[in-house]
Amino acid sequence: MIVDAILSPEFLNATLRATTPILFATLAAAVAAKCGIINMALEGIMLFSALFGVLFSAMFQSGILGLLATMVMGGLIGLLLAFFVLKLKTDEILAAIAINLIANGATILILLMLSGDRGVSSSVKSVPLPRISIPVIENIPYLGAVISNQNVLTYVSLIMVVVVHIFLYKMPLGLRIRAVGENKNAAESVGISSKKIQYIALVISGVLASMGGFFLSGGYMTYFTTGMTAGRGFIALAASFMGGNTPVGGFSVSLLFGASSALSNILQLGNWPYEIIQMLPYITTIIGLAIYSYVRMKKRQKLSDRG
Amino acid sequence: MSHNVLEMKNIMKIYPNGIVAVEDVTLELQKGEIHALLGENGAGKSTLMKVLFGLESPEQGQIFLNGEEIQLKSPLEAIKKGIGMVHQHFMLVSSLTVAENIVLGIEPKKSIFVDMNKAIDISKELAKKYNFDIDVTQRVEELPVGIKQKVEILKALYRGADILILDEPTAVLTPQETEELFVQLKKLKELGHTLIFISHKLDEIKSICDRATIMKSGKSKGTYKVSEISTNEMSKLMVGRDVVMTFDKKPLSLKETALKVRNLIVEGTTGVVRVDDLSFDVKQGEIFGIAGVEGNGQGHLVEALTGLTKKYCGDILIFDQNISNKNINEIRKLKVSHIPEDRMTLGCAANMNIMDNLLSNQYQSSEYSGRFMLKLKKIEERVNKLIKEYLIKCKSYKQNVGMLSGGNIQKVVVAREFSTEPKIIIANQPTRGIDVGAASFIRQRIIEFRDAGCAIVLISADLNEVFELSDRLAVMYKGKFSGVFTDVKKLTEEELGKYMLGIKKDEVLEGIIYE
Amino acid sequence: MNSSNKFDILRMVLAVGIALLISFLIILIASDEPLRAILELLTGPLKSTRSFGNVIEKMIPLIFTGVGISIMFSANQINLAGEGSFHLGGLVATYIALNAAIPMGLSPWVCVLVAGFLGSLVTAVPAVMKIKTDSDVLVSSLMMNYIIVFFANYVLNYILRDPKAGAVVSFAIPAHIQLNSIIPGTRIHLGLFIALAVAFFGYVLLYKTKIGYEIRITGENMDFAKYSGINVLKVTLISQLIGGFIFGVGGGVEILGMYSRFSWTSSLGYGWDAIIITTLAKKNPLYVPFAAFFLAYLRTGASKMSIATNVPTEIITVAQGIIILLVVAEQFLSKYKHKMIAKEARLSLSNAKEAE
Amino acid sequence: QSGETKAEYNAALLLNGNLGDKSFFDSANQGLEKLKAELGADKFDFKVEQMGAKPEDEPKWEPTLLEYCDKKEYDVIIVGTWQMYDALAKASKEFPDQKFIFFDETFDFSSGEHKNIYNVLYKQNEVSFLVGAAAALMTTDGSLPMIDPSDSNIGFLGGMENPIINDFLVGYIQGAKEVNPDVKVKIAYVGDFWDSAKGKDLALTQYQSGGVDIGYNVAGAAGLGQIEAAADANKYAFGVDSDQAALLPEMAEFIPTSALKNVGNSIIRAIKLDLEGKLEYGVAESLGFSEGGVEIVKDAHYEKMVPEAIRTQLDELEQKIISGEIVVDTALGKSTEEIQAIKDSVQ
Ligand SMILES: Nc1ncnc2c1ncn2[C@@H]1O[C@H](COP(=O)(O)OP(=O)(O)OP(=O)(O)O)[C@@H](O)[C@H]1O
Ligand SMILES: Nc1ncnc2c1ncn2[C@@H]1O[C@H](COP(=O)(O)OP(=O)(O)OP(=O)(O)O)[C@@H](O)[C@H]1O
Ligand SMILES: [Mg+2]
Ligand SMILES: [Mg+2]
Repeated sequence: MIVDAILSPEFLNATLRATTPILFATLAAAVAAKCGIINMALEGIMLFSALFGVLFSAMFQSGILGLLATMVMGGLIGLLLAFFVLKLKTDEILAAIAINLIANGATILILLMLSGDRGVSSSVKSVPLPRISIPVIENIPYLGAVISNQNVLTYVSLIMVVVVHIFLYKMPLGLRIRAVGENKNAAESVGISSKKIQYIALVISGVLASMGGFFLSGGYMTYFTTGMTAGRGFIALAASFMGGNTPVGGFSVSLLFGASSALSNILQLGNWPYEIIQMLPYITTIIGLAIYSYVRMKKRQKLSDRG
Repeated sequence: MSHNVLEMKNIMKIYPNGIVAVEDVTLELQKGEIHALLGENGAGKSTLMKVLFGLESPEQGQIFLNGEEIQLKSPLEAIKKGIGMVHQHFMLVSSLTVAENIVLGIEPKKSIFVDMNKAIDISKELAKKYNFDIDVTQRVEELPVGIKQKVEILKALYRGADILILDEPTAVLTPQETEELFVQLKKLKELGHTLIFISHKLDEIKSICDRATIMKSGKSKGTYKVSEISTNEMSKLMVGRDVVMTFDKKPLSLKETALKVRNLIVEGTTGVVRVDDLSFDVKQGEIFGIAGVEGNGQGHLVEALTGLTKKYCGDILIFDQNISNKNINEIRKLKVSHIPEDRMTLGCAANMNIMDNLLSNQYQSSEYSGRFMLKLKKIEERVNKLIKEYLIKCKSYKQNVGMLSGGNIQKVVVAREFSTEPKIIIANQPTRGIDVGAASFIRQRIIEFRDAGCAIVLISADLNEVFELSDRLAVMYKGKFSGVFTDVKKLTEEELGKYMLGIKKDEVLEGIIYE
Repeated sequence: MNSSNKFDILRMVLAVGIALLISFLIILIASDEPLRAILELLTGPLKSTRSFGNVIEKMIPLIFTGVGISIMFSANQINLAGEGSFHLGGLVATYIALNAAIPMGLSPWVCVLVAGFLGSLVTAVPAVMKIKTDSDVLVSSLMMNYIIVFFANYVLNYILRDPKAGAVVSFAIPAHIQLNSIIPGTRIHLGLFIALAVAFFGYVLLYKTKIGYEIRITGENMDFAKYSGINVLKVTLISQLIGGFIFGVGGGVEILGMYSRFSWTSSLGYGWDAIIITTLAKKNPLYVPFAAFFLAYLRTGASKMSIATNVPTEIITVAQGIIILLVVAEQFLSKYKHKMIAKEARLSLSNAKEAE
Repeated sequence: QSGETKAEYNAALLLNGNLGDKSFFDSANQGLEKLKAELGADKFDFKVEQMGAKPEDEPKWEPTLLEYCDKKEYDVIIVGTWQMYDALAKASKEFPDQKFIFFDETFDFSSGEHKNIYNVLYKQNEVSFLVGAAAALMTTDGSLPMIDPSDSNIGFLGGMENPIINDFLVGYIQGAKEVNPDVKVKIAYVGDFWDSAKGKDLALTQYQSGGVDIGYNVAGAAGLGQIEAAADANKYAFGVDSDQAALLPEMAEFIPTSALKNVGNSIIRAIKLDLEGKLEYGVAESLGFSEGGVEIVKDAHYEKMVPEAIRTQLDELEQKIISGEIVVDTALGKSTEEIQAIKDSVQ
């Protein structure tokens, strides 16, 4: 029965769903990593965005406007991180930890002030983004059930993989981001301001992460609950790292993560110890990380032997 | 008569650490010439060029381009004015392709995208125009250094460089690659570009340059037509000593052989042979000087001797023990001390205090620690003693080393390395970038150790130093010894300059090995 | 004390001040009786023995984690798996307390020691992965924490769980194994002394022993350490083993001191707290108890405030974040630092002249 | 509200969790709100303290409780659940003059002390029995719009494996088997009581891959995920602890009814008795169907959603429980293996 469940289109459908928030954050991590900065504040940015997504969409009574406002806010947090890291020379990890901490406290604080409870924002009447079915694809037997009837943002996240890929690899700014991340001096020797580029990259990273946060409370769920990001920002960091900090690589790893998380849900149908099943995605990540790093290390050694 | 495209007048540059790198230098470039800039290591050549490329702002002086005064605050401005620079160290993004590196920052666009095809076409055309044989779609990390050098040049040319600065472009090239580069530089000249060419190799300068400006200790020694000056005269101007300091040295008294090197071959990270089949001996009681222009393999030799690299073949014996399987700690236990070339990266931990920095090679000795604990009282005594003995200027040993001046940091390093009763000292550029007082203090110490029977290998690009200190002197050129002199006093500067610059080379090296 | 140290302290005080000021502003907006709230925040913990006891008992786990992370950070190893070590330490201490027959007086000590050893295994995983496969320690240690929590849940549910209890908790830990309260009317337990001893031990280790010296030198400049003949791989591994050990002991002590049953079913966040502490303590274990006291005081004050008024405690979480941001911002007030140094230099110059 | 208490009778509700779960704690809070509205703020007032449910919040539960006792401002302090037991026992001993209401867990009065605690319990297994029966009946009823009658799979989403949650489960399984011995129950646990996204994922998996078309959530805030999942998948989900169909009107069409533990009502009742000086402290009361401690919501919405035949059958079952003809099994005191056996019986 479990095998049936895994082969069913619903499994892939669930996989895509679980992948979406991680994917956004993974893309965010990749853009930041490409400019040479580890953005560990993704978790905090997503958490803020999950809350503000609800608040903004309730304020505008529009999911789209809510999303746009949230993206602006995500960009602002990215800017804040950049300001501390680039201008005030704060250690990027510690700055991110501080932002995450502030997100933890501030989201509860704001929720409490607005709705009187610490747990859920369901008293705020927000407008989530809808799920949509795609006319033609919907009717293709298997594929239709996998791809169709997902949330708008799931499609957006898939499109974003392409967009970020094109951005990083086909557009001038992306080229500069990659150059700065790899060799600051080289970039500066041709007159590029590396700081400016890093500022821009972190803002973009913040915007992408905020879309992941918005999805949690305004797409997948229809309200905010405290701590609802549940470590997805950190997982995304791992996914991006394992994907070689490329959008496509990051996508495949987040898909793997989404799949193992969907699988852990399916395995619960089989009445197995759920604690062990819940470990699956993390064990997958840690083993994957070891293998990936090992291969990369060997490759580097070879390169320096030969080169 | 051709007119001056560029004039740098009375340029002075003082670094924040107080070093006067360039002192009142004037440089005039004529249109379409290849202008050599030569001088010893540390003469200020790179600094002068960085000023010209807008990377460093001068304390004083003016720059005129085609007779008009210009201000260069950033590389971007220099690029806009048609000045390009190929740096002493590569400035390339390895994972990008050649074409991407070339267009970086001023990419050709198709709507909002980089027009990659156009970038490739441009790069190809550029390469073709200047006769460079490069596959522009390859990633830079896959290229040999010779090609990388060419990419650097293309980068500058793409930015419309009329004046192209080449800071030691041949330092990393093989003779064939150098030949090829020269063909292309000549072509550039034909096309009307003006080139500044920095090199330590006089034959190179002879073969392609029109005029040469010689620098020495931050000052200009004049500009000469290359055809009217002999290599001997050039090398004399370059290396001529300014102050002759003399040190009291006891007569040489050699003891056992401390260091025995046989057929040593060391490869660099890029796979190029850096030390090429060297054999030599050093005995206790002598200073074995190794002179040479930087980048001729001295660094790699030191790495092998001190255990920092194990990528070598041949034998290194320290008191008859082969060290190929010994780690750094075990080598140090054989009483080997090492003054590293770069005090900030290898020689100290800038954010730790003087005591911690003076301790790193001694904390394991039973005098200063037990099984687990450090004997802090004893250590403190020792540290205070060393601070006094080596005249380290500081408030107390609790001060972080990074807060000290360069000379005092070097004294900390030297004090540490000399305080372990070493039997062998590998001193690599022990007085680089520090003031005269501190330098002569350190040199005096080195002599005291020699007199006390220590074997010393002194690697230095500073001719004053090797002349004054060495009992025996070898000159390193392209990974080999080009000459060995057992009677240093008889050696003239011109002679040494010729060996250093590869003008002269001895096939048979007498006195390098003790039988 | 030189000017730079003086400046660092000044900057820390200012950072804390600014963070509190921002919190006060929020309180001013959020509360209809802001003055009472602020007063309660600042003096609440002092109002009774029990309140002050709350500060001290909160401080205990913070000391352990602060010291543990300080040792790892001193070697420049950003290993965050201490969180997992702490969690596992609590689990293991409970397991031993419930299952092993150990002589009476020894029991808590044995529990805590074994907790430490297993705790060091947790931080060792990312450390060994780094050495063997060059995996990023930050990423692997974060993943490790999740695995430990689920593992602990499994053990709790299938091995330690008391079916008669109305929640997912272990059987009750026998009273003689628990760490007793040492001050009547409070829950301050024996763990306080262990914690202070660990802080002192950490200080001695880092600043008075050979391995501590190696740890610091490796953390400050790994190339210099290598050049000096130090086996840096060994040193980084040891620092993480010791760090994990202390986290593990901390988890054990916390369970035996503050809980009567193991009930941790999700991450407790002590790993993050540890980073606040080590930032405030500048990685020096000797300052860790002070930083821990500060944080514990602030948090106790916050909960007093929320009980007395309707101002939520989360304000203090936000303040903590701001404190970290400002304390670690190198350029924060750097202009002032420059001036201070210049002034001092001029002063010493004129002094020197006078002396002549 | 202010820290100074002004009303004639003041209560403090200390939650070892947070408001907003739309179930258990909200129900207690609503009871007090209702009472305040009924009696007026000058007669009755209360303060709610949300102490948080995460493990790191745990060490502050006891100090907070003691702190409230210390203040001596509250006529009664209300706490609930097993996790507050030890702290309450300590507080009641240390402050013999302070009155407490303790809900949803048995307090052991055998020592003769603790004469200041009134203990109220709910028979969640009884109400779950009825829900289980309803689910098993509905899942094979082809007349319902969102049901696939060909199989008889029903779902259960728990927050965590703990005795109270299992008590719900045991009653649910027994009720389902009572009306359909072949019923299959898909069981999943979120792992906590707040990750509603995870709850939704699990429930969606049950609905979409497990053949479940009707579920029951007992997972606090995380359980809201099951209701969302039902709405997404066009399936049914029973609510719990509060009338979730009424609380979530936009999703009401997927919630046939909710199982209620009338925490709020029981507190109202207790405080009213106390106001009259008639509340007996030092005893425990267990409230089942007959005492109004538990119920399923039977309003117009329920009648619309659940076919009459099924409703009739449920009423009969309820009567049998009240009369004692049916004894509903309880998970309290059962070992993990025994619980597992019960679960295995419906796989
Ligand atoms: N960034 C810097 N900060 C401080 N001092 C510097 C810096 N760069 C160079 N110097 C010092 O300035 C002096 C001149 O250095 P410069 O690099 O210009 O010499 P160079 O002639 O290019 O030598 P080489 O032939 O070795 O490249 C040296 O003493 C050097 O140590
Ligand atoms: N980063 C720093 N922060 C604070 N003070 C510093 C710093 N670097 C240097 N100093 C102080 O500034 C003074 C001058 O330093 P500098 O390196 O310019 O010395 P110097 O004149 O070049 O001496 P030397 O020839 O020994 O290198 C020294 O007294 C030193 O203590
Ligand atoms: Mg140079
Ligand atoms: Mg200096």
